[in-house]
Amino acid sequence: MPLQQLLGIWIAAGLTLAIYSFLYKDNPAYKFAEHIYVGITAGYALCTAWYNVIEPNLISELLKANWHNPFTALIMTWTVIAPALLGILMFSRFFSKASWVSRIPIAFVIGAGAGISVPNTVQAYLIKHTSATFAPLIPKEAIAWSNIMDFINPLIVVLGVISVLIYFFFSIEQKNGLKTVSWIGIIFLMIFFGASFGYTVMGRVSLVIGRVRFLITDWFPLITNLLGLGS
Amino acid sequence: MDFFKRQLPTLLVLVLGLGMIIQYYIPTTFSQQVLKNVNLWIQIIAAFTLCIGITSLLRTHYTKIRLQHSGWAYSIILYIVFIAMVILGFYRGIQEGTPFRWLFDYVQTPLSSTTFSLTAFFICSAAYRAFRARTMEATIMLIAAIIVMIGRIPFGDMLSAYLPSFIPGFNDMAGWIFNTPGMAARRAILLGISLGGIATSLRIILGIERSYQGKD
Amino acid sequence: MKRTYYLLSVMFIILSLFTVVSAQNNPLVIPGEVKAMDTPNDSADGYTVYWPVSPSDGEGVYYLVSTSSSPEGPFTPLTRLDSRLKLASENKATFGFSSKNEKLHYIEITVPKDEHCRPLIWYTQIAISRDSEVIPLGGPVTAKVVSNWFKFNKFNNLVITLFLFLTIYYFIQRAHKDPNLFIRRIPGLEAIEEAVGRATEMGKPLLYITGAYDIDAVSTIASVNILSHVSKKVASYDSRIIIPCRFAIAMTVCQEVVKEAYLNIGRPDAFNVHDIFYVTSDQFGYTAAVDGLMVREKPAANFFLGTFAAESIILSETGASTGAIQIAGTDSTYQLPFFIVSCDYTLIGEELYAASAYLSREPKLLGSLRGQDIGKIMMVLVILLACLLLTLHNYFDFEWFLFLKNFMTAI
Amino acid sequence: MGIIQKVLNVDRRVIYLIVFLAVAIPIIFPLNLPVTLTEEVMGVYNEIENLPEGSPILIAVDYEPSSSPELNPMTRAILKHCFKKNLRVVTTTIWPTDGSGGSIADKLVEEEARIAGKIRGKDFVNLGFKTGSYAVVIGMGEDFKKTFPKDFNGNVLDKLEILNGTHSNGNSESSLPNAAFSQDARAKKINSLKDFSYMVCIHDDSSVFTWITYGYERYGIKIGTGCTAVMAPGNYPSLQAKQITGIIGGLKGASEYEKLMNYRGEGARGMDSQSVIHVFIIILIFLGNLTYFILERKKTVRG
Repeated sequence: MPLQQLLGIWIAAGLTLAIYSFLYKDNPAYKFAEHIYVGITAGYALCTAWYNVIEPNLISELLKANWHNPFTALIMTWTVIAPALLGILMFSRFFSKASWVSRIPIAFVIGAGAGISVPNTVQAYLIKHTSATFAPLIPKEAIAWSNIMDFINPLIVVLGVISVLIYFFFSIEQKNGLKTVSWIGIIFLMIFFGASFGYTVMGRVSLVIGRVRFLITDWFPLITNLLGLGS
Repeated sequence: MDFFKRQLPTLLVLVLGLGMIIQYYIPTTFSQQVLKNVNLWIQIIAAFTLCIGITSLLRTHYTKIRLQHSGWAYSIILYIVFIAMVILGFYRGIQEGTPFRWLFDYVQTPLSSTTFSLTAFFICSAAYRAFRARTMEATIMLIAAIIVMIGRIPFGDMLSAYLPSFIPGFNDMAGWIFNTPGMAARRAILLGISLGGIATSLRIILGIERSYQGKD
Repeated sequence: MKRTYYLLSVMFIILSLFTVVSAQNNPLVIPGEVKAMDTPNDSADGYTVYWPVSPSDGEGVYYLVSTSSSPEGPFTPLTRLDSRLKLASENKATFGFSSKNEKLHYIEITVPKDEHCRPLIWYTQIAISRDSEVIPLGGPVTAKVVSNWFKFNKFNNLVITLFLFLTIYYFIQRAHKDPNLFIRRIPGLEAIEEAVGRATEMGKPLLYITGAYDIDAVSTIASVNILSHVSKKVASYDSRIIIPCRFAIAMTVCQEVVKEAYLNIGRPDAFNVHDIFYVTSDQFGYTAAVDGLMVREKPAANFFLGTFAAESIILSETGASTGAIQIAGTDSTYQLPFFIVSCDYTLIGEELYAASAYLSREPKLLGSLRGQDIGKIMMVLVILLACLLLTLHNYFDFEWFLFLKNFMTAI
Repeated sequence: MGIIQKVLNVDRRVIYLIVFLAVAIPIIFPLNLPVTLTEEVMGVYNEIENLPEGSPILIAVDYEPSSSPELNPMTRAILKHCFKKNLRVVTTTIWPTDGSGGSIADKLVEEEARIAGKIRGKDFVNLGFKTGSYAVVIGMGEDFKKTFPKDFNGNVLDKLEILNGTHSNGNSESSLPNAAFSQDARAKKINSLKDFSYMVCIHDDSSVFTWITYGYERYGIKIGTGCTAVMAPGNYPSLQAKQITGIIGGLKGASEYEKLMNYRGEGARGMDSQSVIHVFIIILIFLGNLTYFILERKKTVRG
């Protein structure tokens, strides 16, 4: 095994155990791992922002332009110069007097984000999920006993969607009939929460399996080798 | 001056917000270009702003080291790792086979996998601590959780083979709970969220909700 | 639904029987005319060719599509379509909902462009084939390719968006005149005061997290709006709020918001910008750091408001182990059960978006809540009406009974 | 009273220890529990099974390294299936915000291709990672090669056989007019998302909705999903709305796919640990409630 891989497995195993030690209580090993983690991810974020965003979209575009003719070059590259300027405006945060300038790029991000989200939300959620709920209330012809759930399930969905929607009413006092319906909504919500919780366990345990498997299959052999127990 | 401080950002939000909504309905090449550029711009602004974030992080830990607050030695470790990562990243690149990748594979990846896997431990303790049948609603949640947990493992499949399947569609109880009542509730939550999101977007675009702007 | 399946399967059986019988003796039947039209709802990408189904359609029968820059050819093969597939009824964005579309085949042709990005004139030839037998369906066709100005397939989206905007806007305006709106209790939000009070008594800080997305996500903006109320309470109680951030833009916005709260109270000197700091954008790097922060600072109250992913249970269980009051609110449906189990109060979905209106009691914002409710009532009515129409459609075969279902279909 | 009180207030660290052991022991001593098949997994399997040989298939490996213990087994099983069916496999990654940058996909596809004896550039290609989420999907729909000019290893995409298809030349056309078309699936060029016969999105976050909203809605690509168990319930509405053809949920889904492919891999073995933990949690809940009710009852008796 190459040295760097050997070293890597030892480090990875050490850090794995350091994080797990937090389950016992906060301790120096965890603090050590935590600070390494924050430092390394911050460095990673900076490098990837450079290589994935700034370098290909900004620097290479600027270098591509023919700067012998600055005017046309500016026109060609304004779509990358403008956001760079907006980005630089963010640096006004470093000067408390001028920090309001950063509102302009922030407004850009917030405005665009809000605008893009509206029609996409309508499309992906409102239209899709409303129309998927539609179901006939009475079957066309007599249905076989074995298919009865195919007919009943959509009706349960209709009831569930409507009652949970009614539970979310804010400006209408929920009493009498409305109270009953919104109580049914709560029942549906609770079923969803319980089911979702139960289903999630599996995914999370998979992660522990991954770590334990790493410790057992990658790291343990190294210890036994080290101790001269390996074959 | 007040125009630049208050009106301009509000106006920018209004123009961009409405502009991006209209863009959605127009299929021309220009319209696609606008969407692409706006997304690119957001990315570039975020990349620049990251510098402010990193400065904030480094300053916090610099203060700790300077004033020798408890645990200041850990802050030195943070500095060392951060600087190593940045230098390696810029000096040798971030592709496969570089020292940067090595750090990513053998330090960052095990750290994130392990932290992620803590969820399993916490779910178990939360289940023990909080899943009490105090009210009828809590009981229903608990029962749903148990049925699904049994249903998703091979043990549940063995169990359901012995159960009489006189009601059709009930041989997979866990699946039914998901696909029918569970999905109905989630769908309604999503519908509510989309309405809430649209209303919030509208309030932002029209400048009714401006608390994110702060004051002078 | 059932009926269409039934019909389709009967059609399928008849067709396949037909082809089995006809395969040996009957010649291929040429369907009607091949036509072409500009593909709607696109930007000069190409045109759509369509032709009626042929009685010969079935297994082993294919439509061969070839294209060329000239009507004389040579034509280069583009693709081969199974004659049982590619019915116009599948492409509702172009052909609409008419039941006649089940009798049409179609194919979308992408047209190459010249150096000025203008579409070239491009010809398509369709031929029907079985084994080695190939019969062209008339001459080559073409259509003028234009850039469209409106996505007609998103017309329903536009109508719904406009309806919601106008409704919400109307109720915002109306709230000016009649500010006394009833709003039902949201317990999680009433607990905020209690949480801030307890933190002040204990002399411990509060922890506030805005979620897993940067400020361009609407959920983060909703969270920041709640922060502006929480921080006002914090400022007036002379307590301390810590906000570790995952995104730098969100951090700067949080700083502005909290600073404003202190300014409002008249104590700008008490504002400490370093309590609102960037940690790292990495999901679990951030989580590990916040976990450490929780066990060391032991905040009296934790707020988790915004969109969350897997970190939800790690944060909220660690918080619970330190004995903090926890108030969560999220639009991530998968994380709701975890927050509900391990937090004291949880805002479910839409309540997160309603919170800033609820807390501020500002008529304009409350009016928009009213608008949201009208939206929900409309949805309930649409669902009920559509179900009713579908039921009627089972008995009376009028196509217009399906208009609501068709209108609400995403294409 | 004493024991009940103790059980109720059991230190959470005891639970953590049992969880750890419950996972570790079945890994060392496998239980070989049986696997049953579900419709959701068949929804993906059948689609791939029915593709003609040589069809282009897109596999979006949209997860971070932290999810790979859960998702790698299913990615492996799907890749095995695709290679067995001789499909043209294109892998890509559009999601990880702070993840692997396409290296997970590369390692997996490389390993599986070596086992199946497939050649890079001819039978499979890994496009790697590109930032921009939905913008990338739109880009792929509009002009595939412009969005990904080079693959993960820096090869120019335009030159790769896999994307251009094994196009027969004019000679065969003249002798047998149908021949130019009959190799349809294999000859098909890939210029856009539309040209893929199928795609599987394996995700640990909401990237599937990006694929649905932009890939399926705009360009009509058929989608199957594989996801972490926690994301699976979230995909059911899409399944019901027929936006996707099937769901492979977590290790359970992976173990089913492994069974369909006739082997017991990491998925099936992981399911043993899963079973033990699930039973353990159910016991915990029962125990918690039992002690809680005994205490409650004692309180009311005394009160």
